[in-house]
Amino acid sequence: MDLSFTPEENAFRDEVRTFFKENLPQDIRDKLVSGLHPSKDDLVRWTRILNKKGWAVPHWPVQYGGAGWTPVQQYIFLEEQMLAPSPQMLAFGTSMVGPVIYTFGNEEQKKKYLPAIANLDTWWSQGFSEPGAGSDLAGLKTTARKDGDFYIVNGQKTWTTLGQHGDMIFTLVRTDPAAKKQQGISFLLIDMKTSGITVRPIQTIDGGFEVNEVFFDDVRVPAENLVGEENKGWDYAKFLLGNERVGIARVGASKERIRRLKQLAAEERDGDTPLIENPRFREKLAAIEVELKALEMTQLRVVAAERNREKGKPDPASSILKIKGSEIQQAITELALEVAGPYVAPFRAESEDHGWNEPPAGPEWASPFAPTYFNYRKVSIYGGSNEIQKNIIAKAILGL
Amino acid sequence: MDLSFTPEENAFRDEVRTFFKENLPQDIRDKLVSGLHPSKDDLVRWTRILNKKGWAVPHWPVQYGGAGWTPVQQYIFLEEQMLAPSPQMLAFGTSMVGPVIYTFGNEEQKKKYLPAIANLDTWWSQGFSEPGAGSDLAGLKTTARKDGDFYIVNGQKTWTTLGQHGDMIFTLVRTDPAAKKQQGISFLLIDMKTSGITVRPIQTIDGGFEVNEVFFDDVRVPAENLVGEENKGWDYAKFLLGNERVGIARVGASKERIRRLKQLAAEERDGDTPLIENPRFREKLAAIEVELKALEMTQLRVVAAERNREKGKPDPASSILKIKGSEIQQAITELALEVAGPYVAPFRAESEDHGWNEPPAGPEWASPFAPTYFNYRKVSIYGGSNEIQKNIIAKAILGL
Amino acid sequence: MDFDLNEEQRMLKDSVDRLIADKYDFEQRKAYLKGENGYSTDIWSQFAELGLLALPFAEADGGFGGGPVETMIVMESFGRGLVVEPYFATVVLSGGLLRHAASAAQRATFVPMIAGGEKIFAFAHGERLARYNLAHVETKATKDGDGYVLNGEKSLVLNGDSADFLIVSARVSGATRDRSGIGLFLIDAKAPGVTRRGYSNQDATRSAEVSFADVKVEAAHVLGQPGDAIDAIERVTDEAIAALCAEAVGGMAESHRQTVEYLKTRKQFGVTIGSFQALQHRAVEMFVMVEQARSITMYATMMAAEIDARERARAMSAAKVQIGKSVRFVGQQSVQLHGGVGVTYELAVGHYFKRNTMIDMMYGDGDHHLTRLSNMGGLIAA
Amino acid sequence: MDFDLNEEQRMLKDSVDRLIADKYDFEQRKAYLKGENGYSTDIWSQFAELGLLALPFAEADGGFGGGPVETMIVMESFGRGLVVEPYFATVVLSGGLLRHAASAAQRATFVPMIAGGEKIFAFAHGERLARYNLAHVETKATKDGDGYVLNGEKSLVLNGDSADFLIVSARVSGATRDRSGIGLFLIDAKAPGVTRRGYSNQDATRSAEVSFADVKVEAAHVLGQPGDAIDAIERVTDEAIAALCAEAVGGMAESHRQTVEYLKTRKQFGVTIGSFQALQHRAVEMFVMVEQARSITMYATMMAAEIDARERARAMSAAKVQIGKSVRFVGQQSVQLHGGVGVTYELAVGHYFKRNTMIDMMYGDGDHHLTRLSNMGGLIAA
Repeated sequence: MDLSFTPEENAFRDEVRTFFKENLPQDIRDKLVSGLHPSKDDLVRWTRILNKKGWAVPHWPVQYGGAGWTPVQQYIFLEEQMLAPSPQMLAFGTSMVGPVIYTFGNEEQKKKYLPAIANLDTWWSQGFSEPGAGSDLAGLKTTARKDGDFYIVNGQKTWTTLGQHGDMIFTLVRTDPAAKKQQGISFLLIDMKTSGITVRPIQTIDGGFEVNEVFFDDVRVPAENLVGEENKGWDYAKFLLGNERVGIARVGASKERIRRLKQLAAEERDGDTPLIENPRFREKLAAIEVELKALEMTQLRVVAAERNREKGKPDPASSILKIKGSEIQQAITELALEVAGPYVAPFRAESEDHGWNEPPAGPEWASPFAPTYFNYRKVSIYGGSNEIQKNIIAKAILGL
Repeated sequence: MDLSFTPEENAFRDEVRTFFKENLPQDIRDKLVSGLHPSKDDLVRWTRILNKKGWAVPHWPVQYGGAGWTPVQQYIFLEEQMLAPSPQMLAFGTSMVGPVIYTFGNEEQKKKYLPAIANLDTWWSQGFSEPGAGSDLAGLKTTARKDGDFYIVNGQKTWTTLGQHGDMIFTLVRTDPAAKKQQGISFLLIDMKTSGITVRPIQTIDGGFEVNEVFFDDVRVPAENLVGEENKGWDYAKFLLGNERVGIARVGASKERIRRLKQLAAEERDGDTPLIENPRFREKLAAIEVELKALEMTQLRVVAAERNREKGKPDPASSILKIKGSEIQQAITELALEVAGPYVAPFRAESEDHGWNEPPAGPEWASPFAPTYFNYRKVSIYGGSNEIQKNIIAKAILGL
Repeated sequence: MDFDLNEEQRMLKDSVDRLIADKYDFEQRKAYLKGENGYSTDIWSQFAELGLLALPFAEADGGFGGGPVETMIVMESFGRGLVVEPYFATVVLSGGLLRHAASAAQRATFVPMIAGGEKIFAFAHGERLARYNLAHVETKATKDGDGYVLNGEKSLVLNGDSADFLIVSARVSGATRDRSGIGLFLIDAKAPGVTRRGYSNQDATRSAEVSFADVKVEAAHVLGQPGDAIDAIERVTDEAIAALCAEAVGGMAESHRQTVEYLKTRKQFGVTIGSFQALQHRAVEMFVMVEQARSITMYATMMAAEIDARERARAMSAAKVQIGKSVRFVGQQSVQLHGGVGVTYELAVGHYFKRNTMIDMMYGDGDHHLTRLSNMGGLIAA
Repeated sequence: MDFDLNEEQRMLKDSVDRLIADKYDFEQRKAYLKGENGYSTDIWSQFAELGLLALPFAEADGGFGGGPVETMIVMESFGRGLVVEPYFATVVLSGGLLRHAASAAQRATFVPMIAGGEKIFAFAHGERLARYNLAHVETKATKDGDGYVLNGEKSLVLNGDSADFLIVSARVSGATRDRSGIGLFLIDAKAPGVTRRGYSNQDATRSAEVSFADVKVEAAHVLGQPGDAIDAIERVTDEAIAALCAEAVGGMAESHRQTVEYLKTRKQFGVTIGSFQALQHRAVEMFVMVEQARSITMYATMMAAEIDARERARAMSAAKVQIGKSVRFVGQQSVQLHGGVGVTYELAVGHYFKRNTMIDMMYGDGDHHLTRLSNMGGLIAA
């Protein structure tokens, strides 16, 4: 048992940190520090810089463009990405459909899709959730009826994050309506420019538009876009959902947010007194820092156990990462309200180009704080709500 | 809507307060201030002082010795009792079996038992819970078989508080083993000196002995000791359990404990600094005070609504009083640990006569703090655990 | 001690509740938000007709002589409706200043304008570094003949963009946070030298940044004795806190009701999600939070008329602590129990969550008041 | 970065775990508590045989050269067994002082006494008004020829009643809470002038109040340079905190395990209570608390060997904050989920609750350390 990083691991961290320092465009970094969302163009620019370096999909197998890193190295890379802070790679391609394609797809699919994911030539969206299904994912109703060399898709998907930019969407569709719930589902890749597809934005409580509804009305999808076998889609979906482990706690991102809040609290004054001198505020920060340190160690335990674990089998401990990670992220957004104080109130729409039309009321940095607090309620809901996570732990770990 | 006490109500409060000041024996008061338990003799002495004044069972109907007070007056009396602090009347007689007897008992029973309750000539115990039943009270197994003019009782009761002093015990017993769960139960009064009864103390985690197991082995009970009708005992039990409303939040007792903690925290020093000057400690106290103030208002709302409510029908809002009241009581015992600091550790058995054999390690007042913290875990368990209370509210108020 | 409403209060409650039920559902409200100043002048007229705008003023001033209980009744109903009309700025804040700081002659001039629904008033008090310190006033009032001249900047002035009149706090003497030396000045919002920049808030209310460059105030429009205004400002703020608590309770109760309703209808895994015990208990914990908030609001309401400023302050801090705790829990859990749809703009629960979050942050959030209360020695004497 | 135990660590863990499983169940423990000094000398000998008493000492001193990870392994197992033998006082505290403050000659004399299980040591440091300030030393050490004379009172001396030797902190110069001016003095517990009054603690461990009246210390028994002891005291305390965290994790994990077991077997309303979702989720929340405590304990263990005292202190405060939170929740809920029987003396969960409560209160509870950590700037630099 050796709980410190090896010299090699520390050297690797330095290498990554230096690369980020030298190559991450300053305008993108500034935007993320301010708590704003990177634009599509920002993501494309940064992904291509990383891809040139060979770091766009480091966790993939080497033959498909992976970096051949250990789990600890992958963890360090992810952590540094959040600390920079740099945008994270578009997960729908790199962590979701990519691994499904290289694991279950055919050679043609691999050749066609994988390089385009790594270079973000293709923007992938996720078409899993449906209205009325929620955490009961397998209750999906979208159908795909075989018609010669095509599937005819009808139905509706929802919560499609950033679907407005989507080139392709990977979907779960019901190909055998007679089969039981989890059976009869297939995994289908659909070009979003196909006729019959309508994308409608859903406005969220923060006023933003990051999720969408996607409607399918007699959409003709080439049969070659089926991944793996027909009616085996649920297995691929489980594989996909179990894949997201290490990043889910977002420890690095929370560290970066705390650092930022401390900086702002040292600058922002209550009369003549910097906010950071308020002991109660400092203690609330420290309480979150402790939780976060414990979570970081929990995460490292999961990462270190990776090599002893059966490939593709999700670690139930990842549910802890989800629960605590989301609680901490939300607690930080709540504390941010306190830094802004009365200046949480003014609302400023975050427009496409991240500029604003009118001068701010109060400090400019305060504007995203309330919207982020509102918006981040989602993190304990999506990807299986925290209540579902508790059900999973109760069953899988405690045997209740 | 007039949210302040009337002048008459305030005058009544003064009268009660003055009486307590002038008549509560100082040794009893001191014991309660120190967080120690009153002895049997203390309770008897104090009850008889009150009974002489006509205040031992003020909430009873006037013809049985009640004081004819309004619900608000009863509330004020109870509050002053806790603030004094004085011992509370032994609930098993005055609030439990007493009301059952004057509501459902026959004239002979009323004459025989009620005056003896008011004067604490008879010490009553409660025989409801059984091992293995817990919150599922109706799952009781103790049987009473009719044999001429007697019932033959066999079985076991548990959690009989202060049963070691008991002269009489009121019990729920199964008189019809064939009937469904809640039916076939009778309400039987049993003399604890009858042969076949064994009382065995249960030691609690604080080291004390306030609860007991009571074993019944072919105990012969005169049939005249049956209250009301045979097999209707469950109705009387529900009436009894629904009776305990106003006192359950123990707002006055919590106020008195906070006052005491503030006093001690002003005296106890950390080096040269009184503990009360620690801002974090003060804020934790204030947070509890706010909860308690809200609970006090909630309680007053319940008291004021009393007159609009059907007699004997429990107010579901009393579940709020139970939940919040117990949370607050427990939070205060937790904060008391902080006042004692390292001096929570030494253990001193609270002996029968409340004296100790050896000199204290550290401040004498600190000794009961840890035991009380441990012991008070019971307040969210007994009388229907807080989980059960939540089930009740979910069903009765929210309709879930 | 009597928690029942009397006959007039019952009638008031019935009429406000009916107005909100009939005219202020979530869809109707969307239309009102598109009004010129972000609210409906038609609804404002109906408030006037119902007498709501005259409610807290003395009968001698043309009002109905309502007290904190009457304001509580109105604000709780407004909370359920997510009312965006400038009642709080005009009637509670500005009206309160007129009641506590203005002369009879001034009241005779201005109260009817409010009571009749003709004019909107706003209280221009907050400043950039004030945070929650009510004595933080840098804006200067300089003697100028019989009157004064104002110079400075006010921030986060609620309904400052649509107000016809502004009551401005300004310093006639002393340093920025001195309690003495503050005056109150009533000006026409379109007076020369006044610049306003309006904007939306998170909760669909509107505010303005307002600056004053040599703005003249005539002697007749100086409220009270310049220099002594802090007492009136604190008193009005305490009344305002009690009113906001009531609004928060209305919003929470409705958000909770809608959430319980959702639990009863929404199905997942083949059953209504309200059958899951963990969610039932959550709904109960929300209920307890709402009821505790309601209780402390009654306490704040009772104490809003208290003359002893320190006792009043303790009560208001206590109320803000409980309200802060309650709105966070109830708001967050209303969204959580709705799942994905809870985060969408189309559902009301998100809007209750936002409005109540803003109420929590007004005049200091719960933790701010916890510190303040503990520094005043708490509620219970040792 | 490697969380797996190496071969020796695995063997250590196996042997300690086996000893606890075989010899230290809840019933056996009851008998040990009746031993002369409140523990079993037989078990103590078995600790010696297993090498546990020699574990943290350098091989040169006759030890096994174990570090914080080895201590963590032992203490976690002891936590599961609710071990009452004076390992913490003798090996962790006194042994730590010998390691960090004693000369080679002193170590040669005293380490074998500990390692062989022959002598019990206690650290007499706390005083009545010290609370959690390690520099609070009023007890005086006055120069007397080559040696010193001790006068003063020590309080809450863990295992001070049964100890053969006491290591006493005493002031050679400066005021009561000065960091400099403290020395460490090793004395025979039965030396003339030493008075001890032993008593039980809430968790069945024992302590003593100890007073010193002109107690002579020979020069050879002065540890280190008198006046500089605070660094060693802090270092040993930090190691002690890491050890206690591990003990708490062992106790919590076992308390949680027994509670989950109870949920699976106890029936109410015709079903096992573990089928109620609210209780399932509670059990999960306890699990998360245990795992977070385990994680922070690993962090504290890693940092226990850190030389930079300030960084080490941050880590220990962080650990105490998390442990405090976790032990309260896990202890309280273990009792709550057991219902009535959870409050009885006969069940183990109550005893885990009590022991872990005492661990929380040792060296400052979670809130004390939260303030301390926040005053040190927290864990993350701005």
